[in-house]
Amino acid sequence: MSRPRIAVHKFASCDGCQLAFLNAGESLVTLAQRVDILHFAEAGWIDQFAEVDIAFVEGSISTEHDIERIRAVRASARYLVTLGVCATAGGLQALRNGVKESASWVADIYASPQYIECLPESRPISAHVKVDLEIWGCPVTTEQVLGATASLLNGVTPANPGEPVCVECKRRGYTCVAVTQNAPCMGPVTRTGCGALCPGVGRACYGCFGPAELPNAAAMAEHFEQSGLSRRDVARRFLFITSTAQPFADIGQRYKEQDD
Amino acid sequence: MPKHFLPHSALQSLIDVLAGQGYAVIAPQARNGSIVYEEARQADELPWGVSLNQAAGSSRTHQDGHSRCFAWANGPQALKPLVFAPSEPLWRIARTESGFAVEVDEMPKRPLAVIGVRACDLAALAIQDRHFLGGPHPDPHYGARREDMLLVAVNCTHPASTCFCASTGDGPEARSGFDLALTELDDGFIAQAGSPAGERLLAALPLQEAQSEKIEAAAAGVRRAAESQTRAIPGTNLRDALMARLDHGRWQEVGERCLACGNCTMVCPTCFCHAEVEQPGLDGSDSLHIREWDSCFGERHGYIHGKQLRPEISQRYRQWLTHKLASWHDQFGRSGCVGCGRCIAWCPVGIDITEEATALLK
Amino acid sequence: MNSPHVPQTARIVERVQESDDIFTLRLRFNDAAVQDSYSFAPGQFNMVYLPGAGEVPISISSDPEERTNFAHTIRAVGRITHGIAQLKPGDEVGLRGPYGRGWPLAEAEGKDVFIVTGGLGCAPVMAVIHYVLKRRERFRRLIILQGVKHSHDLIWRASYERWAQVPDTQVLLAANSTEALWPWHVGSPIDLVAQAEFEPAHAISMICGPEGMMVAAAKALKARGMNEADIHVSLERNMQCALGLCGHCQLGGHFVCKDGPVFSYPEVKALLERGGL
Amino acid sequence: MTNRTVNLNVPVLARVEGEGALDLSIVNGEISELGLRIFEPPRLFEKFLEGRHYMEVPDMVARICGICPVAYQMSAVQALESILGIEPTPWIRDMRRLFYCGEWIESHGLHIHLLAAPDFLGFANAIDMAGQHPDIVRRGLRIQEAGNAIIRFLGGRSVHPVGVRVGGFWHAPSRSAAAALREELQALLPEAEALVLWTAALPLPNETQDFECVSLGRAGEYPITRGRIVSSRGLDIDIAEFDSEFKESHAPHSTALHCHHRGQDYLVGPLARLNLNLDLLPASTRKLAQACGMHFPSSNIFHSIVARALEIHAALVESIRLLEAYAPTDTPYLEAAPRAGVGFGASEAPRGILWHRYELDDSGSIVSARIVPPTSQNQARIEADLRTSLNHFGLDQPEEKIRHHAETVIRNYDPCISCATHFLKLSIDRT
Ligand SMILES: Cc1cc2nc3c(=O)[nH]c(=O)nc-3n(C[C@H](O)[C@H](O)[C@H](O)COP(=O)(O)OP(=O)(O)OC[C@H]3O[C@@H](n4cnc5c(N)ncnc54)[C@H](O)[C@@H]3O)c2cc1C
Ligand code: SF4
Ligand code: SF4
Ligand code: SF4
Repeated sequence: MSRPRIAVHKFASCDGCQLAFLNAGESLVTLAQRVDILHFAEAGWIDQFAEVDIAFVEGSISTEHDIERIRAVRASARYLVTLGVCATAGGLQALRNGVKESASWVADIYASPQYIECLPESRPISAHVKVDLEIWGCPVTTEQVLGATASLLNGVTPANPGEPVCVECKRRGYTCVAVTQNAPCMGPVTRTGCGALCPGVGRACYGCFGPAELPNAAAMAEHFEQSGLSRRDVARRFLFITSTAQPFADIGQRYKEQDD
Repeated sequence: MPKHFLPHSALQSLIDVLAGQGYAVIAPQARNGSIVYEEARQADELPWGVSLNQAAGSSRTHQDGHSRCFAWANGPQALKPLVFAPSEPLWRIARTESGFAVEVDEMPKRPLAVIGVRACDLAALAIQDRHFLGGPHPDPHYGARREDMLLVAVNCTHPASTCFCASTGDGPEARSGFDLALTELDDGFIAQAGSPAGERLLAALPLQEAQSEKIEAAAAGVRRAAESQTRAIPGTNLRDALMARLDHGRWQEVGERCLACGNCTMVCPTCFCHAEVEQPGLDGSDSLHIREWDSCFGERHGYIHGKQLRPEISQRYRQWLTHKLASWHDQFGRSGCVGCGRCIAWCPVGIDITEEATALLK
Repeated sequence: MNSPHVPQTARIVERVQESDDIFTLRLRFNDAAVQDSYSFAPGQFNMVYLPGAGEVPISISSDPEERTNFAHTIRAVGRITHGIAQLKPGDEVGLRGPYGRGWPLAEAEGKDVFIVTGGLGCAPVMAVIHYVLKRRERFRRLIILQGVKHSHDLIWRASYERWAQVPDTQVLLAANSTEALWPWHVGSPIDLVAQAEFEPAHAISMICGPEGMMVAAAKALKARGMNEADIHVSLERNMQCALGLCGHCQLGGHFVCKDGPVFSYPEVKALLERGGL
Repeated sequence: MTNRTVNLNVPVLARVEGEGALDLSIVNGEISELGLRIFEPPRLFEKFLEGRHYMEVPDMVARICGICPVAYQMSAVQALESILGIEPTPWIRDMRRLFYCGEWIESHGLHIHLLAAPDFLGFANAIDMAGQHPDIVRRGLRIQEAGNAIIRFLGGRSVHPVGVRVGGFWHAPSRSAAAALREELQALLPEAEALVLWTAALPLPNETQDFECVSLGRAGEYPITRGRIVSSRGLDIDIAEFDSEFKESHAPHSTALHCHHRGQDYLVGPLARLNLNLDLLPASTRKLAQACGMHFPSSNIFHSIVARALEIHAALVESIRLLEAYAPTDTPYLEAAPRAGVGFGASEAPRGILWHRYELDDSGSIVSARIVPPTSQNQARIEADLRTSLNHFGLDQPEEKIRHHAETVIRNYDPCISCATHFLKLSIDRT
């Protein structure tokens, strides 16, 4: 069997998810021995549209050119994996979606806005092409990415659990910040993957891994409100890192509108 | 069993004697606004002067400066993680020329002595023992941890508002399953052995004679603890009543409040569900098979290919409650609830099993 | 050392593609002593382990008296079964088992045996069919009723045709949708219960398939006069350990992995008929 | 020869953080047009910060850049705390310095090994380089990982750390975790020394240019988390005065905002820092700087890689010192009531000065935010360097070589396109 070929593509993002590979240390060397890396610009491989078995995609789609490029990436990849919240849900930059004034923002920042090509919304990869596997997280972890890669190299679809952060929080023996501090923890409705990092340092989860499998966002929002958050603050909890992901988007919008 | 008095000042001797017998000593400690069970070497690591207020969805510790170190009910965990590990490897494989080989890690031998075990946790441990060790295929991991465990119980004198062990019949006094039982007074403990190991332990401690007033004061403390409990589970066997109410409207209603976060199952000392997960190594030469705590509120529990048997939160809550309070009787001859109240305190939205059970019986 | 907690390695000695997505693996434990001491009852299952991926519960489909190897018939549906489908003869898998309570074969002796299966529910009863056919004299009539969604899902067609020729044996096949030239019933397999020739009062039934279908079949059999206690069903629940420890397979107070997967209908009727449990 | 017409198109530059391109036109043997083109779609962070609560800022700005999130967090908390009137305790100040050292070690380690070194040794990437120099690459990965471990110690994870808050850190790690980390770093110190000597021995081009170095300084310590803005041409201002000296403009060929100092390009980053703050290096690093045979201050921009290695060493020495003195605290953070005001923050990101300005209203909401990342400050300098160094290199060289040299020059600055929120593409047009 020929060696599996992989590519890592970048769209609008902070580069942090690619670091899951670049920070993998020894495992990066192991990976490179097991597969042929055909495109991974930051690491020095450039062959954008080479046929590959697995294409990892970081970043969201926010220009016309991005749309063309992701289509070409899809066409040349057998299995397409999104890496992280930008690629999976539009990313933090999707906070501009649906904001009326966002068109003028470019002009506010850049003196010559005519040079800036930019769609009105930051959209996930799945808005444009079929995605085979979505790995959530802002950023994804090395364990997630290498675990998924290892499964794919074994010929098996990676398991992609959607259990809430709380379960992992309890496995690790962290003390619940919601119950002991009345902190507005998003853990109950956020999917695990990070290892319950925030409660682990004594703060409320802010939802950077996106919605869990069966999130009761409505009850969560109501609880936040009852425990003292203003409606605006509740809206901001849901409209943050994964603002376009359902049901966070709907609940967030509902609270935002009721606040105005 | 004869009763003795162990002054507070002798608690360090208890730790030292246990350590001298080769035990890692686990004791409650105040940490991050809660009580956790961790290894302790010094008696002053215990939560001296600490009080605990618990209500539905809320738990707060305070330093009140009183002279006791067990003047609180319980933290989110006690014995369960010590015997039923939150996550542990079952086996690993290594690829070979012809296929692969399965290897099992040797269980490290680390006898634990736990100081401060509550009656509810002893009752829960008895259930877990039966589950993990009582069947045709006893669990070697649980078994190895359980084997050399020494338990120093502390009878409860300061129940939380969430406690209801009196109504389940599991507390506040520890009646069996311990090696040593202590009841705390302002200046020390009334101590009583519950096993030969406990007797030997007592013999090695600087004990005083227990005066009858002290014995009575201790007993009164435990009695008051029972009397002061305000919550109660409505009846000790709700099996038939609940199974007859599988269509009760309350399931829907609680399903709208419940976050499906699984906290109640994680902190429940009798919940035993776990899942198995594979962690393949990147170069394909090895793979680790682990098991980890799982919850009936999670997707894996009711999933079979192409189908989620319990797609609604109300169905998952119903699964939990009917297992705990109804089908548990079929499996273990008793209710799965020992009245520790953890699922009430540690539920982020304060859903209360006693309140739900009561409402369901209406 | 044969621990119920840890898989033993076994080698694939033969692989048969039964249909587009169904295949049978014949397997033998690498350790001869394990293979020699390995025995199972029809209706029991193994945990089949694909290294690097995980385990799935799979019924043993071969004849229990075959001692040199045994078989699993598997439909590739999800992550692990798709992975297993890629294995070739000579490859290794891990196996733990056998687990669970099998079919009540002793009870069935001297009775009409009525087998109702839907989809790949036929796998766990295949061992029963082999068992009965080999000891034909101990049983009365054998009725094999098999339903599939589409005619091309039908596997073992030749076997069914052969069994239909055996005396005192009736084969009834149904498909909800079919290609041309399907000689059997078009529609629900339940429709065929009425055509079965058997003596309901002296019969035992073994049913395996989707839960809705099993409930419908049980009702139809009862309507023909069968005693509820003579109806047996094999259930499916998520299983992680197969030892009654992990809790995933609970149905009411039952652990399907150790109390089942075969249950007499009255044991599970109430829970099965309502769903969501 | 001089009339040669060449069209070079490199759509994506390799081994830079983010993606970008270069436009180069050579007419009659002269560079007629040169532009570092950055067209990564702008992510408009400054705008969506508006209206958010100040406590959300560290988690938001971290996401501007996955490679230097710590820098974004540290500049932001500094600015916000100055508005709120929070004066960090010594514990907090020390831990911020430690935290930041982690990012320097990680980012510099990554840049040296995965991005820059392959250029000087003739490899396409670090993995190819590992084929011949496995120990060098593995050492680099270990150093990078040590940086990540420091960030995790305080931040929970190394990309978008969660441990930081306005006012300090969410928690104080345990003494035993500190001791374990210190031991790990101690063991790495000899490797960091060897790394410096190794970079100094690389066949670096000799390309001396005249440029202004700008960095933070005058804080009584090698500048990392704070300081005034100083330069090799005598500048010495408070960070609040940044705007009066430095001007951002929008270059038509890119979405980048270029920054000039009084109309001139200038250099920020490791070489600028080192040139300006040699006497503040830890003694052992200073010795190493002398022993490695380089002369600092240096005006050979290719000495940046050695400066990076020296900064790794310095950051390790600093980290070990801070961890040796480590004791947990009960007050890992300070709190203050929200109040209105304007505040500035500047710190030394691995790539140079990262400047923030925020305005808060009295409820603690952000009214406006401005962020000037190091890459846009270096961009004019990179273009100026390219003009000079490509001329020195020889414009009649084969295309492939010009391209490689241009990329080497660019990579040497370790530009971070994500920070500049831009994209870089190279197309050479020779008519
Ligand atoms: C007692 C018993 C006997 C079975 N016998 C057979 C058989 O002979 N042939 C056959 O093809 N199938 C059989 N199955 C079904 C088979 O176990 C599932 O098809 C298989 O687990 C699907 O795994 P997957 O990873 O491919 O699917 P996915 O949908 O990807 O499932 C993911 C995981 O969920 C769990 N899971 C999913 N479906 C089931 C299920 N039905 N039962 C238990 N766990 C599940 C497994 O852990 C699985 O790995 C049997 C199931 C049970 C309970
Ligand atoms: S801290 Fe948050 S994640 Fe942890 S148990 Fe509490 S609510 Fe869940
Ligand atoms: S925000 Fe939530 S998901 Fe993200 S790191 Fe924190 S705990 Fe994990
Ligand atoms: S009852 Fe409470 S703790 Fe349990 S899953 Fe529901 S919300 Fe979570």
